[in-house]
Amino acid sequence: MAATDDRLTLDLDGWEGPLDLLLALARGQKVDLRAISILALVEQYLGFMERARALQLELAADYLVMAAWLAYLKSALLLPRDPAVEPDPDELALRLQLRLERLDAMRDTGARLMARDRLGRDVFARGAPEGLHNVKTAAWQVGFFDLATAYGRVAARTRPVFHVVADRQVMTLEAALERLVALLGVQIHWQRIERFLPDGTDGLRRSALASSFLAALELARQGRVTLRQAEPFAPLYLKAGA
Amino acid sequence: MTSPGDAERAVEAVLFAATEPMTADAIRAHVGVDVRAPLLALAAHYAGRGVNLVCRGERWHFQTAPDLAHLLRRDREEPRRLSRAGVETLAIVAYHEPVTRAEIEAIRGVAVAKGTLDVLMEAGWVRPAGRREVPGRPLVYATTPHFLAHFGLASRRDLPGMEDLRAAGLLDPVDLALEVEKTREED
Amino acid sequence: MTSPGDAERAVEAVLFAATEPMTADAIRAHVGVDVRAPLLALAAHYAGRGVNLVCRGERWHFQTAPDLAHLLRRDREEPRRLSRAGVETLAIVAYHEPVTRAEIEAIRGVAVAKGTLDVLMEAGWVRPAGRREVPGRPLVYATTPHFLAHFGLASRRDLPGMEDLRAAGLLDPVDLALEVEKTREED
Repeated sequence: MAATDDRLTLDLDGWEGPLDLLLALARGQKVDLRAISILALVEQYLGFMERARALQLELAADYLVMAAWLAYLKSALLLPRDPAVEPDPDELALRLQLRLERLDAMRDTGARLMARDRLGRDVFARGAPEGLHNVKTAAWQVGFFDLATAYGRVAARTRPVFHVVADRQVMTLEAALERLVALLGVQIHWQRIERFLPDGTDGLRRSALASSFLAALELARQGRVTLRQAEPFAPLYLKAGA
Repeated sequence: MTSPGDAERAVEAVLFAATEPMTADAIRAHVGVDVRAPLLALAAHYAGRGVNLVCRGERWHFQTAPDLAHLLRRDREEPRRLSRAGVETLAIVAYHEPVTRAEIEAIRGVAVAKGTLDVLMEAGWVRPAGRREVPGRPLVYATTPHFLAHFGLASRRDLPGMEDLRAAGLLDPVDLALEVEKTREED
Repeated sequence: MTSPGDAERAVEAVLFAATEPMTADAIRAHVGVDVRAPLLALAAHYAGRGVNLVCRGERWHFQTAPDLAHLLRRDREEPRRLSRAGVETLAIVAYHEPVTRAEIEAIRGVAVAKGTLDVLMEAGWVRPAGRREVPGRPLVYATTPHFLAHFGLASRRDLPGMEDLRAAGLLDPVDLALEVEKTREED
């Protein structure tokens, strides 16, 4: 990109946008970018645009926008400084210069990067490595809580929220205890456990028998009732007192 | 350590970068000088090292020292978390076994990817347990003894029942809407 | 020639066999012992040879000595040439990472063509590296370990001119540089 102002080809396809063109022009000044004359650069850019227009080249919009902006910058730089004018034209010029410096730095380092000894071009890795093999076996991790939670989640998701409980009569342990204590108070002799059960359906009687048996065991533990059974599965007798 | 000569370094680099074993002539074509002496010097240099220079059928190449071949392969157990779909499927098999894939899908409410059951079988928690004698004779799945052992269960009866789950708040309907949303995203 | 120790031989074999640069930890996983000392011993052993052991971004690999490039390049295709836009974009990512697309465009003065970053990512030199927590949460880009390996850089600090650029403020955004300039003038 050693083209100078005079020899710049007018092939706009060669430039990656106005900043690229400006940088090429700036390099043409052959000075440190930090010492570059922005005014001269603006002149060059505008001159370049003039010639392009004279040749009736199609100019992309961003080049024209840059041209308009630079024309404005030029007039602002040439006019006596008016502190009321914002933004300060010197600052605009400095900003442009800083941008050029940064692009230039990246272009330069990019070239240096590309010129390094590159793997696969200048230096080479082993052509036929045997390769390393990791044989992985999965140790699956899941805990009991995860499992229970997952089932709860599935159940909650798919089971109906309302469910019908079949009409089933039950006698609770509390009720059985209460009834047993009350009845034992008026019974003096041995009585079969069935005598203590309330009347009702078969279902209720089964539940009552189970509850009453548990209640009897509890009362026996407390010494408030004595149990008697001749042999396994023989009738069970109850009597108040130890 | 004596430093290697130019020819030796060149042969070393060419053989290292070569994608196939090379004849002395082929190496010479790259290096430009006679390579017999450098090849022998290199072979001697590498003789006791982790990599050896060997000649097989007149072609030279580097290879790992035979006694170190075991280092190139490594078995490793990787802890991996079971996916959400995996845990749910496992839970359904555990609670409903023996259960067909279609039944799992019906209970989960979403399709069960083939991979999910594969993973559970690979983990040794689920096994095919015969076929159901209905049209299509679908496979049924059940848990394994290894499943019980892994989760510290004496038997499947130790799985918490619905009441336990409810008591533990695991059936909390408040979460329901959220869960459904998440499941939808996941699938 | 002193004969190498077991650990050195093992590390040598593993790195010769590896298809990718390896971290010390990855090597250790194969070799089973601490590899720092063996790595340094190997690097010293190979320093003057036709093949060198190098460390790029904490990953180690063997590669041919740079001065022998002429012997090896012969029948090899030059890797696809990167466009100027590609080179500049790569440099900007490397020197400024993590960097957004807008920041790349601000430096280059033109929009980043769709293919430019794609090409760099396809080459394995650039990767998306999260998002910047500013409005719009733009993606940021950074270089990869493969970038360091390809360009022979031990770390990003080794990028050509990195220190000079930083000292000159050329890696600072224009706005910041402007402030610095203004302060300088005022002093």
